[in-house]
Amino acid sequence: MTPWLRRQRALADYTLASLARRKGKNIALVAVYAIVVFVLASAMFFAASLRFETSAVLRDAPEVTVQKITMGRQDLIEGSVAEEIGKIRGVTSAKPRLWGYYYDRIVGANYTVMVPDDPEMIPEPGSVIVGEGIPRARGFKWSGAPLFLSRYEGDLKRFDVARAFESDSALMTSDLMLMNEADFRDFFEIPAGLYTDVVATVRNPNEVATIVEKGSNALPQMRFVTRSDIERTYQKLFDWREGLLAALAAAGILAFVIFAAEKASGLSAEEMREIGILKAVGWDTRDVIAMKLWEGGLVSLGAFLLGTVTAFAHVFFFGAPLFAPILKGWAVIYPDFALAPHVDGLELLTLALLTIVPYIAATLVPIWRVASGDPDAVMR
Amino acid sequence: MQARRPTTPVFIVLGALAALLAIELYYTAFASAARNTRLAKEAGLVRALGLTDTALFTEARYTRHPALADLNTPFQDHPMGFDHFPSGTIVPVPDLPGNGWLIFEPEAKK
Amino acid sequence: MITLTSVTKLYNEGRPNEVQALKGIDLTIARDAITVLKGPSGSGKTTLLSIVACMARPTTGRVTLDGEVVSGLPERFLTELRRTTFGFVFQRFNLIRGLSVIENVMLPAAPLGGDHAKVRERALERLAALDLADKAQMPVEFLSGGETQRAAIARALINDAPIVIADEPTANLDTDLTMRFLEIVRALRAEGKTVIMTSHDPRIWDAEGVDAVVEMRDGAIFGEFA
Amino acid sequence: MIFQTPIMALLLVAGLASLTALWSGGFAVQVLRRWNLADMSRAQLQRERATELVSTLFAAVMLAELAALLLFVFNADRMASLFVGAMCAVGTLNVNGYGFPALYLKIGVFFAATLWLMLDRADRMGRDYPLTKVKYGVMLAIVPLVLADAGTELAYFLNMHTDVITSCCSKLFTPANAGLANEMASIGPGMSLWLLGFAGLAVAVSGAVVLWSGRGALAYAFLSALMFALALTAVVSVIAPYIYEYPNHHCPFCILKPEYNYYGYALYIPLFLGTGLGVGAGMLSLFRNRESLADKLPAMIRRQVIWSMAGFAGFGLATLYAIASSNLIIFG
Repeated sequence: MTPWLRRQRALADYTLASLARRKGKNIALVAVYAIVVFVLASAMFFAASLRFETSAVLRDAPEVTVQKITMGRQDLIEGSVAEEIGKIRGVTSAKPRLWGYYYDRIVGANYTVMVPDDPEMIPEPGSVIVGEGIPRARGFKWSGAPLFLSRYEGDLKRFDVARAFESDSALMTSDLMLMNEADFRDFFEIPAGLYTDVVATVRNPNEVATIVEKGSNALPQMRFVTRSDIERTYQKLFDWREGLLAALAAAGILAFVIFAAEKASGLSAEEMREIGILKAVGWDTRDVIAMKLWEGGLVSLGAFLLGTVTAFAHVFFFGAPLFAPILKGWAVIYPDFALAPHVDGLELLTLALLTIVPYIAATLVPIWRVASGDPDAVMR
Repeated sequence: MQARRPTTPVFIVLGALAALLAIELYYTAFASAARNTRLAKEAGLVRALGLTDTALFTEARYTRHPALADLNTPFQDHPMGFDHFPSGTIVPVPDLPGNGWLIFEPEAKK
Repeated sequence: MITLTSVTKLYNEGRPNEVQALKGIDLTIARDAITVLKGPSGSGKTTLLSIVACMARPTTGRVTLDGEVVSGLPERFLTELRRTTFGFVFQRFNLIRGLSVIENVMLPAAPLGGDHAKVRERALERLAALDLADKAQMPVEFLSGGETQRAAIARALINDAPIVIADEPTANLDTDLTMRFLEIVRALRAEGKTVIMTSHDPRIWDAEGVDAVVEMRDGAIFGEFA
Repeated sequence: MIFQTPIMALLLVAGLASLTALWSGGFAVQVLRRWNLADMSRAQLQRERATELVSTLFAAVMLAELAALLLFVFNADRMASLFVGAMCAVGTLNVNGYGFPALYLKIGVFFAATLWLMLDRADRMGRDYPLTKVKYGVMLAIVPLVLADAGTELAYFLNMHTDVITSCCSKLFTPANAGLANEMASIGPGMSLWLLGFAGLAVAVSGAVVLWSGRGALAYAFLSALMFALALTAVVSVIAPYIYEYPNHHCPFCILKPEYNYYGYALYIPLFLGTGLGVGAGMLSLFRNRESLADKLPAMIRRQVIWSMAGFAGFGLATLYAIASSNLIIFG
């Protein structure tokens, strides 16, 4: 070890020996700060994981979605629009989609009802394919129980559950209910030839902007939503939720930092005398500053590590039970899936900066003020 | 006689915490294989069905399909339903006067 | 050799409560000797001691230590000089409560970055020489008066400083302990160390082995006796 | 304004650095006007003690700025998906006119703080504070840099509009676009490698001269700076394409991503280290004649030159490895 390292270790030794005199209080201090870090880290990990999941999954979503907007609201779209869009150069396919929402009054949940395009997914007439959330919401005890849906008072329509999606796709399919087209039109009373919207796939993703431009010129009453719009929306959305919790945690950090600054500047007479003794026996101002920085460094580093490690376990091993209500909202059907752990240097660096920097910054000036006392003060 | 230095246990604890963090990060890398198969499967469904949004927040159309919701429509599902994204999902529609009805509860229900 | 040339020291300069603690001191303190500064309290002994020991800078005047001018040095270099050249035994001993004896003894060595095991060994040797080896792990507040003083002496010696400074070392000690202290001082002297003390205790001035006594009054030197 | 946690962290660091800079600037003015070592007064003693605070603060600012620099690039990379057309950090930095200036200022602040700390270290070695006035004069030049950094960064984040279509690295670093970045990319790969090789050789020779004779540190500093510029050019024009194994991908930021095994760090860290220490050695050699430093400064300069050469050597090795292990063949 170099003398520099040995000096640092000796200074840390002193700091710890002196902290150990009020062990309970100091451990409580680290623990409280760790809780603040934990809140922040949990929010960041949760949001980062969701961001990662959605952007990975939606990479294969249709490039362009076309909606018809009437009086500012989305309206049913004619099937002919699909043909027109299909004619734009660079569009490989354009298909009209039928989908909508069904509000289940019995459990107060919203289902997304959809007509699949893929022949393998189209259920038999009178039966449906459902996501894992629907039987769960309805409290089905056995598989194969029929699903009764009512559109208005006194109405009841029976569907057989052909199969349910596995829960490992729950993130996308939890509230999904697939019907065949005839059942759908009958159930929602949609006239033939009208659809919900149109999706288009594009040969070269770089051409999306041009296609959207051409399309909006040809069909001015349509709204074009691109896949990158969707991805952007999701990034922002999770940023928003993360930011909400981060703002709360920031308030916590601020309170803590004020407390730390107060603690560092309002040293007791006893502590002042000790620092005077240290200076008298040959410690330099710099040594005292370094010693006190060790105190702040150990407290904030300990809190950072403790908070981060427990937040990781909380979010990825236990499913974030403490913050789920805020992050999930009040959804009746929340997809039942394990968050895939996803942590990168960005998050860790942000966390470290947000927890260690303010603590050190708040204590530096008071530390220096204490450290620059007169060494001969203890003799007077 | 070799006495214990105060830094020894503290550095050991910090080292252990750092090691735990490293293990967790390693676990992230380790778990990514299973995650990738799941994500590939989900991505396949997305392709097959032409899905555009996740089922994370299903309470209203502007949350289930935030990317496709109308841009300028207040009271989409309920007069008390906040139309803006995060508030709408965090504050539920009040239970009164009646869930799913607009203010007036149907006679039959009384 | 430590020489002081027309050294003055002001406290609270420029303020209404300004005090002139030293008024033009000219003094030479020999190395390899035991020097005692005597005088009533408030006579400026402690201030003089703190200037000699590089703890404070004089307001005016020159201080040299073995030929090198130290009075103009920045505080950082004074500190560096101080911790390698001087060992301190304070009036109230100033051990840090809550730490063990050995931790206290090792304190002055911390900023030097020496090897911990070796410093510790040295500390234990010093404590053993002062009959404190068995109390090394004890918190300092459980020591008796004499033991506290010996712990403070061990701390003063940890960096092997050639000059030992003691400020009123026997103020709170009975005759037995004072005699014991004088024995330790003579032993240090035999080791080749220079000892500078302040005292208003006749048992110290008159003790055998004391080479020089400097009497101070009101911030000035009243007389020097060999 | 985008409400994001990393942005909060970056603004926090920038704000604290500005506060530090403002206070230190005020103190620097006081030092330049009143510093007098012969003065034994309490005010002078307190100024001496305050220099300890300034040194500590600047060391803290340098560390925080280093972390912030990393975070800034990381975050720009992550936010790329928020902007139409942006695929990596370059796109995000191009969202408005403040992005790249903010990055350059951040790098500038980091280097300035590093050089200042070297001055500080040299100053502490002399018993008469030989460089204090120089040090605080330089500080007055650094203060506006720190403030400008915080200002541009704030402007950058406040003026982010996610609907702006930005250009990305594929467009910026192609010969089709005019500008410095394009100049860098369009220098022939062979040419830029030769230049880099020559610069490396010159640095090695000049370093050897410094180590052998103790002179010529200033020349070494100039060569280090030149090496830095040429190395960045080489990264854009040759090294990055080798790492991507794709001849038209020149982006200097994407190599920092996990997809490329964080290879960029192996290039940039030694390069920054070598440049900072090399330029610092030249700066210190300006003061070698100060009496109180005459016995210590040459050793410090020598040490810095050794470490600086080691840094450049590390960069060179990383470059060679990138080229050797790549499947891309540019020269065939």
